[in-house]
Amino acid sequence: MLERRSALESSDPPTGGREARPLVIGEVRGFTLLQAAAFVGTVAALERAVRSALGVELPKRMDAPRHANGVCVFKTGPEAFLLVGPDDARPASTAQAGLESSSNPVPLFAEDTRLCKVGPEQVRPAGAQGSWMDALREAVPSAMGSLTPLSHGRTRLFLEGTPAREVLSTGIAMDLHPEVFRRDGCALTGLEETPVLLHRTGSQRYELYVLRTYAGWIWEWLTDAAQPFGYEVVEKTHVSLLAEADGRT
Amino acid sequence: MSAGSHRVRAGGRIDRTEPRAFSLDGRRLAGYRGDTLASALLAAGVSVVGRSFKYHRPRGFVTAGVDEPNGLFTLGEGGRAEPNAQGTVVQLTDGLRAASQNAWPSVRFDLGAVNSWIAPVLQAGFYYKTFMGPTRRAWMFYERLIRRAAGLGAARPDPDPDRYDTRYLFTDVLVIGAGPAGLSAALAAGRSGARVLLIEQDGLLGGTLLSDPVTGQTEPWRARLEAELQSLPEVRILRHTTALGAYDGNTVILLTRRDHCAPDPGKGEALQILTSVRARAVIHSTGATERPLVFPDNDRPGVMMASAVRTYLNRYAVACGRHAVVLTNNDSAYTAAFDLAPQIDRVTVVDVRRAIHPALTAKAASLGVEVHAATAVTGVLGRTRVRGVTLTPIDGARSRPAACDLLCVSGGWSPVVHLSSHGGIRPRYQADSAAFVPGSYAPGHFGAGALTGRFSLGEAVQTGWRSGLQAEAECGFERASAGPPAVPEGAAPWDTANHRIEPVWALGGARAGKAFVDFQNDVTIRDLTIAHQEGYESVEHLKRFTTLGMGTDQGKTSNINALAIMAGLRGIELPEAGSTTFRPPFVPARLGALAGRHVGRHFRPVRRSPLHAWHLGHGAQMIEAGPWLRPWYYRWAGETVERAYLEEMRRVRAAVGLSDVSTLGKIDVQGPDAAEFLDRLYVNGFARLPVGKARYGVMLNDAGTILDDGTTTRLAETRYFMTTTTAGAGEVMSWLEFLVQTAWPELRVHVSSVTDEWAGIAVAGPQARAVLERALPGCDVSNEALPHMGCLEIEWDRMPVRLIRLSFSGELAYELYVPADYGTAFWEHLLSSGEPFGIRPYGLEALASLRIEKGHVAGAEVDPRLTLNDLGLGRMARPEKPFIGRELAARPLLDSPERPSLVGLECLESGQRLRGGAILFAASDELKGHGRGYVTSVTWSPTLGKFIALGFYAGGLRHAGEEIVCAFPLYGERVRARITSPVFLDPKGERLHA
Amino acid sequence: MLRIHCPLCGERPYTEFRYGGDAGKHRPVHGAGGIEAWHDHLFLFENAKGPHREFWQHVQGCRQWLIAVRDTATNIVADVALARDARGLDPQGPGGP
Amino acid sequence: MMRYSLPRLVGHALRDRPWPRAWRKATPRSHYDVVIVGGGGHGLATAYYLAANHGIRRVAVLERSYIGSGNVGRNTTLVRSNYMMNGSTQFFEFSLKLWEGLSQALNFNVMLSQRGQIVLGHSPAQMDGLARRGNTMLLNGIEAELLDRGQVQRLLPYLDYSGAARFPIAGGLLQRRAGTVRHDAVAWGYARAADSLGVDILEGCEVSGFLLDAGGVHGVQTSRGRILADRVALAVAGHSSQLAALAGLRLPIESHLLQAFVTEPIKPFVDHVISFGAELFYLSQSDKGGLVFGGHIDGFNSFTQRGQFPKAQGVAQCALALIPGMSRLKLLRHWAGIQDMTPDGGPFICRTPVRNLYFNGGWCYQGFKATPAVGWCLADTIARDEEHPLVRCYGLERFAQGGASLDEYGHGHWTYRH
Repeated sequence: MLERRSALESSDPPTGGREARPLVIGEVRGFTLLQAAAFVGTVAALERAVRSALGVELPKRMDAPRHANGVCVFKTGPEAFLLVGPDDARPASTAQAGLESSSNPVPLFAEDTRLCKVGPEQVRPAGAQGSWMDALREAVPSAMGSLTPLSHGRTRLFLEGTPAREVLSTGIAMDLHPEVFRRDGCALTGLEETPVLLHRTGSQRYELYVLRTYAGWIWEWLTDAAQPFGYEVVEKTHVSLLAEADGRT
Repeated sequence: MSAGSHRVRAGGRIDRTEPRAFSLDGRRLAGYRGDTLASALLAAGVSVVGRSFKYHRPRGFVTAGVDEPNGLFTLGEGGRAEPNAQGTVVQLTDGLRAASQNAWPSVRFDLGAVNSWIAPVLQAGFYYKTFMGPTRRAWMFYERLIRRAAGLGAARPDPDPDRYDTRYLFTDVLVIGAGPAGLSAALAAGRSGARVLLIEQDGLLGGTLLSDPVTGQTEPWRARLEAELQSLPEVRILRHTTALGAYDGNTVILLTRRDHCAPDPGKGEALQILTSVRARAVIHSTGATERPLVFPDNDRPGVMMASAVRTYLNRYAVACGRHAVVLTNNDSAYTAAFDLAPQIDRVTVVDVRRAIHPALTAKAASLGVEVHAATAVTGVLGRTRVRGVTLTPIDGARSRPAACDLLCVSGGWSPVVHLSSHGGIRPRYQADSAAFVPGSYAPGHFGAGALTGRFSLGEAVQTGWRSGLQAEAECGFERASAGPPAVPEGAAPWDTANHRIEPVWALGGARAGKAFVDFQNDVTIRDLTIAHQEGYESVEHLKRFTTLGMGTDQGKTSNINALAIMAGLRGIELPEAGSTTFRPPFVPARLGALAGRHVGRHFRPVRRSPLHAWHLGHGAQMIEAGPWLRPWYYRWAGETVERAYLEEMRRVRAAVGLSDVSTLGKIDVQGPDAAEFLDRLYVNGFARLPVGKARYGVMLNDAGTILDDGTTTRLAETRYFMTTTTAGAGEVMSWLEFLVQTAWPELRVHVSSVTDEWAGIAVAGPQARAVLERALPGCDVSNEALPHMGCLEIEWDRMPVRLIRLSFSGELAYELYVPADYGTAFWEHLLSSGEPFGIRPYGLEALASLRIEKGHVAGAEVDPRLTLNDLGLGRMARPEKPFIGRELAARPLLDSPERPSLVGLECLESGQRLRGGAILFAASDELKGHGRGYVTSVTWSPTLGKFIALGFYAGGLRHAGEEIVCAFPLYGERVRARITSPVFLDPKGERLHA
Repeated sequence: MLRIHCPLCGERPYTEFRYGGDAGKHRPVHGAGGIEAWHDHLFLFENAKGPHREFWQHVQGCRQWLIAVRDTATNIVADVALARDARGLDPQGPGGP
Repeated sequence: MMRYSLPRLVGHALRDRPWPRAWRKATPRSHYDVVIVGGGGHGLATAYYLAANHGIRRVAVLERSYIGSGNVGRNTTLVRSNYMMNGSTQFFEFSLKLWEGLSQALNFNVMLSQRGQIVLGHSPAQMDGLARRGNTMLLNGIEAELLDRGQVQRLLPYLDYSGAARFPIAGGLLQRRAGTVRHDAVAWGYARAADSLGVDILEGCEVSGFLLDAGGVHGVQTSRGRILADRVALAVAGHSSQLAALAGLRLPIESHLLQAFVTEPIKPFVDHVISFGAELFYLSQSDKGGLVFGGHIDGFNSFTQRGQFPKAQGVAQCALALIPGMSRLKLLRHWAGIQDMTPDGGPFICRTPVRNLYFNGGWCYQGFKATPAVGWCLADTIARDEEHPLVRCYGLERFAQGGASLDEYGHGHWTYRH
């Protein structure tokens, strides 16, 4: 199986700054991210579909996600949502999201079961079954809305520790006072010139979903901003999202 | 005088247990912790600290704060050398090295002072009237001399080793200035629980209270307020922090200086931090600064502001002289006289007013201070140090000299209205205090203390408290229960709201000697008179003509005096003369602080392809392409780009190569109306594109000129995969969103950027199919299964792959898209699969050259000034189908067949080359003017063995076969070339259909 | 610094947005309107000194195109709405793009 | 007019004699041959050339505030003629030639400093673009030199040639005759010279309307009363739309803010005008010693004359990307001017649909350097009631016709991107 590589593989500066290292910075790996969007007038249908497929509600507000069954849903537009869930076991099929698909996967090339044609004829892939993304695909027909996989397009970073808020405030022009940007709060905003989704997953822990192609630059920028406080880089780990969002501080 | 000879034995806020060694121009000196550079120099008896801008007159310190016009130094050395630092605000640190400026050989003996001899010629605006001959370029000669004489400190080219940070803060209430009004306001707001940010440019809180004796009545009050503020959890205090400017949206920009603690940039410590504060309410408690009086030779070292002398005495324990004359037009200067009297030999007050409050004269008498009422100082004796003054009674009696070594001046107080005026609000003149005060306040802004033109301590505390309550109400907080802090008992009788000022601006007549209005820029009363005579009367003309207020102090001490004097000359009232425009920053701010960490490689964000690390590890020379870094060429093919790209091209043409095309913009278009959407967008049709097919498309903007191009593939009935140019991706994405959201909301279509989601790899060359067959065993990539412009979506090794057969190089070629995390592994897989066929990576330069051979437009040709016809693509448009830009593309002059349009060019001369940017002429043309066209892209074609180019030529391919001239006069070159089809290679497309 | 209240995301500095120009004009119906209609739409501006109806896209947020009413003499933003709401689905609706 | 000269300056100094006013404090007459609305550089130059070139001396310049209070007094003072698009190349060269004799013509030192401008290129493609520009200049009789990286480094040793540079310097295009001018002197010099030829300069005179009838315009209503005129010209950049609207015209113009910046004065450091290639950014050092620089417009319509601070930060970042040592220099002032932006970045000098009403505006970034040529050509256009040959491409109708592109930046017709 091909190896997945992090966007940060070429930018891995050492732990730095002062001797005291109150801040931990790292990348969260191993999650699946999917954009689901309804058309004007089909939001209610999409909501029902998501609820029945995943058992999670769509958030009404932009500043707080909803969670259930291991899936966290952020609202990103009037009818658009980002769903973050556990790694979908090498989901096949990124390509296929949003298609009305038949329920019987048919290997197209019998001599190599690793290969399936999934395009024009909309044939189901062989590999992935029973994943939450597939469940959603089943539930959302193209007239109801669109599904766009973005797991590879976003890099998920986290900062944890007392200075986390101050480090973020060097680049994010939002009020991050704990009474204003509350725990489990989220926002789409800018980190300097790049767009980010900021999620406060603990009292002193923040996660940032950044565009993958900017991830290296943002990593360098964040670790540089963290220097005056002292920080430590933890091994890039596969952390379950909701364990974080549900409570660790 | 020996070092430290002016230091008073006890008192002050300096810490005598912590000496600080520093140097001025190499001379070693000492001061204490708590000193400023200025107080330490004054303590050491240094009187001349600078030379003026124009006449190079010796100058000493005038003030004790940010309004200092004279005492400017270059601090530090090498990469840390900072010119034009005000000695009055520089914290004294151990090892500080200061150098004086604008003088040669030294500030005490400066040859530039010869300018004083010809001063009458160097009057205001003299340079507009001369230096115009003998030749037209004569100014270039004079300018060199003038430039050398001008300027203050020197800049150095060394990079700055220091670090600067920026940050954003949010607060309910921002209090600017921690004088008595600010402390009171912060407390009122803070007690309610509001988030308060109190900023103070000084290192200590208290403002003018810090100039009171430490043992005086106000100190316990000051300390108590400071302590309570520090105990409130939502009150944040920033010291050494100056508000530079007030901007839209209740944003105030702050600069925090940490130069007193020598930060270590290696540990990420910033020298300065720039903070952008958004406050729901802003309290301006910026205080007031004392202003000088204008009289002959009022710039001599030893002429100082009365309040500054008092500050040096009480805060820094420095007596600026032994025998002081205090010249005033108001009560406030008496405090200085009374504080000085017990500490020095003799104090005399010279008061221009006739009536003086009896309490003052009584107190003066008790301290042995002589008071001369209705008297002015009309001259100063001494050149590098005051030796005496000329006293002239107002009623015209005879003048007489009086000896002294210090002249303390008070011409009244000017509220610091800068910040409250940044919002465009003009200050208004308040006659009873002879001061400009804020004309009004922006919504959510409040004023307090001396800023309001009310100068007593009691009023400061009261107005501060009131504004604090107003601010907290603005933010919706409950009013705190306790009342304002009690004002210290026994306020002096002269502590009145307006100091009983009698506005007098200039003494001693307009013509006698040099009476300075602006010290730093050497503007005298006489200059103002000349400006008036010549008609430069409006405030702005006056400033620009005389350079008044244009120095590093921005006229903090000079503006009002100048306005008043000009009003007098014009015979109008002061308010009629208007006021100057106050522009940020309030004090000069380092550009480093503005730039923050956006310097060097952080200057602008870098975008990296998912394959970036591989390129770096495999000999790629990278090149900037907009925000992206892309492989320019690879070292396997050569050490220089000139050699490498040819080798890479050869490999593609003869065997197979692969290149990273991840930077292309990628947009996912989904929805039942996706086809209709694309049909409206592109000039050509996409609705009837079969599923599994790709098509090249061009889109125009509303004006009918080129917006972008790219290939769009139909993945399903309701889903397309669009690619855009690398440079156009962001613009196109916003444009599609604009159309979907505002113009055609009835269409059920979604557009999503998936540029970051997919890695893109092009495999090109005669062996491309063989590589894929080996890389994707079992996948039928035969010409039948996957013809040119066909698309397969497959899954390989449980990873989705989009395989689109299309060619930019003209060879048999494919673009493969895989999820970005797999990009590198899949690229490596393709490389190893292609090894038997000699596959090698190729970079941007080869990519560009391959497409030139094939005549594909890109880069310089996809020019938003051009039309579809200009690119030779007019036939793509389906005019029966409405598309964006169709109407305006038909504007008469855009349709002209004589517009330059795309052609190919081949070089007809061996040993010569074509160059991008050459201008094209017909063979018979005179080489003059704009020519008939120009060259956009050039390459040596290893396939054809000659230089070929793409360019635009009037009439385009109607001239195919003609011999023309490519002129490159920058290099003195003219080269013959022939116009050809832009498709140099395989015009029938046999290779790409193979 | 100018701040804009995005109806979805809240108040943000203008640097999170892309300016889109005059929104006080009707965009001609797609495929209809001749050179003159498109010329007037694209090239002629009221350029008001005072309240100005204009497009902004929240590019670092919800990516929605908004219509703001901003006083160009004071930079005070009086009102902001999603462009599609401000316009309604009726292309001839008031203040359509 | 009393001539200015060194002997006279010395004489005045020795005898302490007062100078006469540079221009009279005129009172409005009831009728003029030509009324020019706008007492900036363009309006004053037009008045001067009407009198000097065409003998039309019954001319009034109406200025709402004081003369030179608009963009002529708040720009970064650059003059150059390195324009590539046909239509602009010759016009700006004509302007530069007029600059070269202006101090002598006006007997007022405008301090033209031809220190040379270098436009930097940071990629091979950008260097090709600069080559096209330079070749076009040479073929139009304008000097230009293409510099490689080494040549740039010899001329400008203080730029960032280190590996840390985000956008490395590939080379540059040098125009040696380009440079700077003392901006206020331009307004004052033209005013004084025009005044001496009989032109009335009316400060504090705001136009509130036009006197219109079927025959066109025949005067203006002002804060100082009605003034009749045979011909009226508008030169009020920043408020072009507002004035034109009074005459019933809608223009292809939006008003945007452009900020400018100056550091505190330092000894001679930068001896050229430098333009960054990675972003729009330009810098020079004033004779007084301040580094003067600017960048892009703020990016949205505004009349506030207050810039946005993030733009100032962006510009400071450009400054440091170019000259890292500037980090230690201090910003003294930044300010904003209102400028007319047009869809193609080109200006207008033309007649209008209203008879006897002439328009000059839409100058985007280039109004200051154009001042003498604007005055010359607009005066000619007014005097002959027909566009001067150099400005025929600067008509209001060009967008309807799809006329010659003037878009130097290659942005296409996207107003907000200029």
